[in-house]
Amino acid sequence: MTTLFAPPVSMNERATHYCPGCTHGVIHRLVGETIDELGIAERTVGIAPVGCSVLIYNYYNIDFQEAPHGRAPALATGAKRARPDLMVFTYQGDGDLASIGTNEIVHAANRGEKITTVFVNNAIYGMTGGQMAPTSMPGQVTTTSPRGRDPALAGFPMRMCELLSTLRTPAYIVRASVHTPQLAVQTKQAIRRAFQLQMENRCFSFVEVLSTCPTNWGIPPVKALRWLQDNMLPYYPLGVFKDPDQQERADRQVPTPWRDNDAK
Amino acid sequence: MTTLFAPPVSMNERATHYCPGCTHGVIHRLVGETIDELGIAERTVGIAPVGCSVLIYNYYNIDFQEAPHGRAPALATGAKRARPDLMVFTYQGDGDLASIGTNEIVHAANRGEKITTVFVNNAIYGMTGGQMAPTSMPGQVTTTSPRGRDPALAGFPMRMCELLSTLRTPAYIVRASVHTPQLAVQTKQAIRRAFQLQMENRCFSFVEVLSTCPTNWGIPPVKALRWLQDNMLPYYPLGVFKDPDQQERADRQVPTPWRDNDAK
Amino acid sequence: MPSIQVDRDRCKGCELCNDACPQGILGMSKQINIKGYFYAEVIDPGRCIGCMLCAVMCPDLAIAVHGTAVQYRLYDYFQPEQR
Amino acid sequence: MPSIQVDRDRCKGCELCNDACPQGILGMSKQINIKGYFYAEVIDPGRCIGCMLCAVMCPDLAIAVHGTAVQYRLYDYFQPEQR
Amino acid sequence: MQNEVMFAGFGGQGIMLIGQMLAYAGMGEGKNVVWIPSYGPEMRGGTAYCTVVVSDKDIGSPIIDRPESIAVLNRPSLDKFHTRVRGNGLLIINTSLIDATTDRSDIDVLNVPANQIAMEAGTGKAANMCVLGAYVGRTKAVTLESLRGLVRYQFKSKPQFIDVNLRVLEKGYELGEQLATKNN
Amino acid sequence: MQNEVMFAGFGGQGIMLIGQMLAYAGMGEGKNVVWIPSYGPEMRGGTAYCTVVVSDKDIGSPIIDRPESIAVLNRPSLDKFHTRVRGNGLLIINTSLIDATTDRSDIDVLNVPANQIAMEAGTGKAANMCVLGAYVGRTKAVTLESLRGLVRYQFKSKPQFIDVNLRVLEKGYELGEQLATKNN
Amino acid sequence: MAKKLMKGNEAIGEAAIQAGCRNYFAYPITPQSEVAEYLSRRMPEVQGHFVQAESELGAANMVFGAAATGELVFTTSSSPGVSLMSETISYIAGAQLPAVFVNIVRGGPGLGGILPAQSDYFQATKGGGHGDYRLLVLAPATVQEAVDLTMLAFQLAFKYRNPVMILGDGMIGQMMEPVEFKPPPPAADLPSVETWATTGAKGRKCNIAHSLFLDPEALEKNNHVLAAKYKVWQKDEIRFATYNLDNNPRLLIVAYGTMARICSTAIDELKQKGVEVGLIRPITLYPFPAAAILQHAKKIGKVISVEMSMGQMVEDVQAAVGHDIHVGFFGRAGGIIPSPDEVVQALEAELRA
Amino acid sequence: MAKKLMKGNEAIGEAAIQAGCRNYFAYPITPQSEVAEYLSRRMPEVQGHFVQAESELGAANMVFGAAATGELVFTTSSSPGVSLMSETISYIAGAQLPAVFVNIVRGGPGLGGILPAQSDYFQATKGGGHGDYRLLVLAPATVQEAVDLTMLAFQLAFKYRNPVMILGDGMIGQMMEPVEFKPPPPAADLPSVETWATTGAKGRKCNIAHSLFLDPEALEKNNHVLAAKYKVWQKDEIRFATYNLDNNPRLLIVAYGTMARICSTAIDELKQKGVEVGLIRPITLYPFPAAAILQHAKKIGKVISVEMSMGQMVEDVQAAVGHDIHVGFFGRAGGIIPSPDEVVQALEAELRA
Ligand SMILES: Cc1ncc(C[n+]2csc(CCOP(=O)(O)OP(=O)(O)O)c2C)c(N)n1
Ligand SMILES: Cc1ncc(C[n+]2csc(CCOP(=O)(O)OP(=O)(O)O)c2C)c(N)n1
Ligand code: SF4
Ligand code: SF4
Ligand code: SF4
Ligand code: SF4
Ligand code: SF4
Ligand code: SF4
Ligand SMILES: [Mg+2]
Ligand SMILES: [Mg+2]
Repeated sequence: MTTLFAPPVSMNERATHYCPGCTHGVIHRLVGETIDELGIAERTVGIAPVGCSVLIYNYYNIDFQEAPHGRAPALATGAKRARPDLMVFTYQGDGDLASIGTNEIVHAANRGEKITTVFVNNAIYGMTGGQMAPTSMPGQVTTTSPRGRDPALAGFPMRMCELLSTLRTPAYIVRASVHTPQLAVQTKQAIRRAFQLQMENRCFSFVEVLSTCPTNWGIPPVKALRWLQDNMLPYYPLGVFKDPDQQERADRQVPTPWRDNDAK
Repeated sequence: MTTLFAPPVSMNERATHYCPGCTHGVIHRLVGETIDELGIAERTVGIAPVGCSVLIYNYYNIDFQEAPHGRAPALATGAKRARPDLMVFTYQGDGDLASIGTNEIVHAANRGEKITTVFVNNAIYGMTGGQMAPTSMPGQVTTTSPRGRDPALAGFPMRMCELLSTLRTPAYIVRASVHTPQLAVQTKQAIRRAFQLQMENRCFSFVEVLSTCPTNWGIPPVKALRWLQDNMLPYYPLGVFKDPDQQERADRQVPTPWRDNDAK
Repeated sequence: MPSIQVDRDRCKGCELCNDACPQGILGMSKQINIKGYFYAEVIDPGRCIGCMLCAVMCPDLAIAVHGTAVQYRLYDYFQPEQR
Repeated sequence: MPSIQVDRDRCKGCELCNDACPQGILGMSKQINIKGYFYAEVIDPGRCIGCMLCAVMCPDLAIAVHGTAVQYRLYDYFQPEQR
Repeated sequence: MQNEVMFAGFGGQGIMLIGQMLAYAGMGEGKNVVWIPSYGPEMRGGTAYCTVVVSDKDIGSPIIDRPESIAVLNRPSLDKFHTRVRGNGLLIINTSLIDATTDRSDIDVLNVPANQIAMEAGTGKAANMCVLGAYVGRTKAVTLESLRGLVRYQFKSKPQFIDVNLRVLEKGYELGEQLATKNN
Repeated sequence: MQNEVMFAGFGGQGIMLIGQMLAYAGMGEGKNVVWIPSYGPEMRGGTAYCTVVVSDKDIGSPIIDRPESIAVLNRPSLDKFHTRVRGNGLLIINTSLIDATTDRSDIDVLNVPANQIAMEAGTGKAANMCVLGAYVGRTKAVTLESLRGLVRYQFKSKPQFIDVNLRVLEKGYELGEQLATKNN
Repeated sequence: MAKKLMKGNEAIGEAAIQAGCRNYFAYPITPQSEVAEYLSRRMPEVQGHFVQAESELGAANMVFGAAATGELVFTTSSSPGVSLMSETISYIAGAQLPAVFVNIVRGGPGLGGILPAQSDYFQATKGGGHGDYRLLVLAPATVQEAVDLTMLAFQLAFKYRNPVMILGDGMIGQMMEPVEFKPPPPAADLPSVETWATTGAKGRKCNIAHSLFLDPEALEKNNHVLAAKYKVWQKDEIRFATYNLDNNPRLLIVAYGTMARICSTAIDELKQKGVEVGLIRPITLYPFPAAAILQHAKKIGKVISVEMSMGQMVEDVQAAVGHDIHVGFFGRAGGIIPSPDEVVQALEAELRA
Repeated sequence: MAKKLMKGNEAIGEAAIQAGCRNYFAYPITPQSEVAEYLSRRMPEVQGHFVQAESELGAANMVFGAAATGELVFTTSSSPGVSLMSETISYIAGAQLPAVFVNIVRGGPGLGGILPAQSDYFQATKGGGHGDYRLLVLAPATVQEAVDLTMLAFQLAFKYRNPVMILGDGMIGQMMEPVEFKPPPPAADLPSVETWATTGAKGRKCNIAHSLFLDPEALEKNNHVLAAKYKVWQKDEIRFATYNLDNNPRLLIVAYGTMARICSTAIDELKQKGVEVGLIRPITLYPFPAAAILQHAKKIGKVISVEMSMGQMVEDVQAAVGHDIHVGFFGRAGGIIPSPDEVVQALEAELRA
């Protein structure tokens, strides 16, 4: 009789402060397992965001830095440039990364910083009590979109993988989800590859994970998984958007111009 | 005998402060002509950037606001929301828009603000004396990339049209150039359509114009046109990247995911 | 025989494990734990196949799975590189 | 007969007009203007076709073009909607 | 006259609501009132509480460090707050969910089986009304009539809940008036 | 002893360079020096200038509002700066490019056809050296020898330019020493 | 108008609407997100505009753009968010535009905490941004005063064409008190914006909203124009309240906002014990009521500054009274609100000292 | 080491390298872009790192990330750019990390101008960011001093685990003077970073660089830790220079940076006329040499603050000397550098007053 499944050793015993059924916890574990498997706990530095996961550093046995809201990629850049031997990853929410921090993530990706980003997209500002995020779905009721998000006034949800994939600099960019065990396992594989690419000093890596916020969606945990599947998945397709092995394919995805004859 | 070509009436007599042969001046005129032709001078508000064109307001007979570096799209949002009857356009350089101001332009575009952006990409920070811009070409020598831009350290140049075109919110996004008279005429048409779409209250519009900086490139004006053609055009293809009439085509350009079966 | 162990005082009663279990052998206790939640518990331990889906979905590290090493597993959870 | 007029004191001597003129009838003066630039001037006015390419490229609003209204034009500069 | 009370429990027990009802009632009676929520880190998962001051005079400090009355609706609140009741003050304990008490002998303790009473009346959700009733029954900080009006207003859109809530409120009020306090 | 000079002209005339050479020379001779560029709005297109102070003592104010010497290399600089020469000071005018002069009668004026001299020596680009030479020839702010060394250092990588620049520098120095000043 | 029981944050939102403001741009942050939540419902009802900005930088610059059109506009935030607005506030001051900024302060520095504090006093009164500019800073102590000062803020912003800041601690935003919305002065009373608002250059010369003056003489002139306004404030805009100054107090407290209310309770408690203490409560933190403080300090002889910070205003109080009178300090930081009892003890200690 | 003639901006860059700093992140802005231009060449030569950040926010936060690993790191900017760093500086102070910020000040507010000014004094010394924190602010007057203070700044930043700011006016950045690079104290002299640097939790418990303290008691404790450092500064770190104080001056000037040098020339000119004036030049603007100023002010009786601003430090000078001694002010703003003659006139006027 052996233990088939136990908490990662890079994580500690502390119970999280997350609401019941919040999939932040699942994603935390996947990151912890990856760090275990790669054996990098002693040279890893995490960058915490401002968002529900601001206290992420309470749950790991690794060093952490706490960034101002949205700036984790800049801290990661500073840390990684100063100490290229460290493994540096950021963990950011959608308000943090896709709203206030858009500039920092775009430019860290464009410079090709050798860092890993775990981007938890739960289509809402969890920590501050459920305001609309740039990633909130059309019609989604939030505390700042009481009549539902109106794309005519607030635009459509931002798709960060699609946006970052247009950058020419090689990168690994993938969208995953944890609303079924199968997908959680795939998410883990994506996170693992993201860390591995950093270990190989190859490129910037970015794993978006669709996640639930039962509390601020006002939907019980299990139903929240279904809501994610029914509402978010069709708009946020899963998949590898960019891979350094397939840089050429990525390049081809750049829309073609109208007048090729001017281009030479 | 009639006058076939004369300065736009929405512009004044003042000589610009631009260096000889700097195509900022050409683009200014195209904007002025558009304002003339649409007859909107009396209800147009321009937003000046920080960059060589910060003094743009000296050359027009229209109202202007001067934004902090990079924030023109936010000022435009505020002005247009407060006064939807005004025609609001921004004029921004590549340092302004594609570096410090990336967040503001991405989110103004994503919200679908009914504003028009003229984005002058000269692959350098002109005003501050020729530092590297996010749009500078690989190998380009600038005062902060004395050995030429190294994509391994600074990434590849940012392509803003491509980036903004991934957003789902309808928009008109086009890249043009003024290094030949033919293309200058096309640029004018693009600017005109961009303003017209705003007049019709239809969508956000964005015209990137490739431009020269003879002074900081260290290349005489005519040769600078050739340099643009030889070096920038292959990387910055011209064309309409997104058009509200062709929203569906734009949607198709979103890269496809790996696992469609999970998407429903 | 595979089995799982729910750390009842870590559990927040979210029922994600319950939802994930292909054998339908998890249920919620009528008791509350120290945190005040109705925690998860195994109703029919004999039918557990050690698939670990419950543990994979638990956000709170509240589930450990035991079994023999040759246990059949639905996903190559720990050896992605072998796929 | 079409003709152009260079506002010599607006000119900054960049030569973009010169480069653009299909007739090759523009050149740079040997004199400097008040700004200190060698300004553009028409060398062979008779051959001007009024195509306006010089004016289209001038960054400094230094060129005006005159002609008859039926003048042949290379680009529909002022009527984009008619294309 | 100044009445100060803290209501404490966990999120979802309707703590904030009864505090606001009390404040509204006080305002309706022409008094000065202030309601203060806890919005601290404890909000998520932990205890939630609010304090209400109802006063004839201008209210100086809106913050009451040691209120004269505290009502605790769950165990963590009891543990955390019982020491904060002012000397000679009142502690209301929801005995339905709390099987402990305080060791303080300098205060009055009013044991109210709020969930049980609410359950008996038809809905466990109204336990908060019972506590509110008990507090007002004991202190007469506002009139019962004011509270009745607020219940009706509060459930305007769900009239089926008016009666049960009124019943629980009134029952609580009676308990507050009648129950002997245990001064341990 | 403190020497203060401003060199003014348009961008590309090598104004900044001769200022720096003077400062280097002073430093090499063990003096205190400070060089200040114009980096104001006038930089683009307009006039460029720099000021240099060479002094035996610690230099207090690095900014010299009214320098004792000013050398103007183009017309706008003359117009802009001639009034700023300190009383009894020196104004050096590059007569090759400037067909005007000052109406001040309280200063010395040294007319130097700098571009012409440089052209005669072989390159119009060395006009700045002529002006530098003239200034030092007149004021002896530093030694000619120091400047010679700096010319050699400056054109280390383009040795073909050393001789012509030295010739122009020396010619300027002679003019500075010899030419009568017109005190209008 | 009848009184309503409202949360400070919501009351501020409603006050802006009552003042005629139809433009609000903001980014959520505790403890003031309720303003955005309230106005996301309320603005559409009055044909107003609310945009949830992408960041505080975005929000502040939307305010800039709207303000430049001559419309009433405001934003709200809390400490870290306000720091992000520093550059823009400096621009708005330089361009002389009217705008209202609300800072519902929380404990700092850095991410700090989310509980009430007064530790942004320096930032607000000495200028978080660069350059020679000032904000007119108003500090409410009750929800009613938050309403009144919000309405006043728009008036002052337009009167002086300068950003006005409301500095409230987290408590002001979170607590509920009865409020009444007095009808604001008619919008027509706002000074004309014709000479500066960018509304389209129709029948007039162009209006340019700018803070760049490349010519240093011109920039200095702009600085003098600003300085002249700030001088007028010293004369016309100083506001403060007093408490128990008529009973020959033995100690003068200077405190503002929530802290001043707690002090008033402490004063009442001390009165019970037969000890008289007085209070000056600055309502304008800038311009600061230095003369009033000096006048009373001279009479009373003993002064203490009580703050929810490590001691910031105390420097202004000391400067106001000079070296002859010592100014004591009592403060709690990090989001801790001192209780009246604690203040009583501090005052007693100061009286003994 | 032989003297080199260097521009202030480049000298600051070289000084950082000599001090052992291998990490520089910055965004261009006049009048200090030469630091980035210089280090873009120089850093690779010493295996150092330079990233041109996407913005000042990016630069400041890269500094944050690198500082948290215990490495020497700095950034440079000018006024508007420094305003954008306010939030981050507050975070770095809250998290107690060593970092050096250089502000080569230009005229403001807003976009202002690009010429030298001293109008960010308040921002630097009172805290541009939110919360109860302070910067140690050093103000060089010569290029040599810019070098020395840059090297010192790293030492102090590590000694106190606090951001240190170099406040130079545009002139300090732009002018060339001979400089000498004295060998810095060996890197080993820097205090150990073991207890706090995030370098991988190998064989020790985790280091967390954070400024969030959700428990207000903990946040207040952090505030007290910071305050304790600032108190030590008042004792140990005050630096200033004097000029002509020994000749019984009739007027005491307080001035810093370039302005102080101009004043020293003015003093020389007045001496020629037989008028003695003395100068105190604060080198640390925070902690401020208040005691020294008071001591001399008492002897001399007349004080004037001379600044390239509309008058900011003058408030600290007045606070330092109390009400009995009037403090005059002379300043030019907007990028105008007063000439020694102008200062002479101002001093004479003050002497007559
Ligand atoms: C500068 C700044 N602005 C705003 C905030 C308030 N704030 C904290 S977390 C957050 C959003 C969190 O949402 P998200 O990033 O999606 O994370 P989640 O909580 O949903 O995981 C906001 C706006 C802040 N702390 N700092
Ligand atoms: C906050 C801030 N950071 C930096 C600057 C300095 N700055 C002025 S213009 C500019 C870049 C201009 O480049 P670009 O936008 O490409 O315009 P161009 O001059 O090339 O037309 C910079 C960095 C500033 N004014 N404000
Ligand atoms: S608020 Fe939402 S995101 Fe935050 S812990 Fe709760 S469920 Fe998770
Ligand atoms: S510096 Fe470059 S962009 Fe600026 S005016 Fe000159 S040529 Fe144009
Ligand atoms: S291991 Fe599999 S079968 Fe056993 S309880 Fe968990 S999910 Fe059910
Ligand atoms: S998934 Fe975990 S926390 Fe949720 S009910 Fe199951 S054991 Fe409890
Ligand atoms: S109008 Fe045409 S032909 Fe005439 S000068 Fe201009 S470019 Fe040449
Ligand atoms: S294009 Fe215009 S500015 Fe350039 S040379 Fe011709 S006329 Fe002169
Ligand atoms: Mg989120
Ligand atoms: Mg550019």
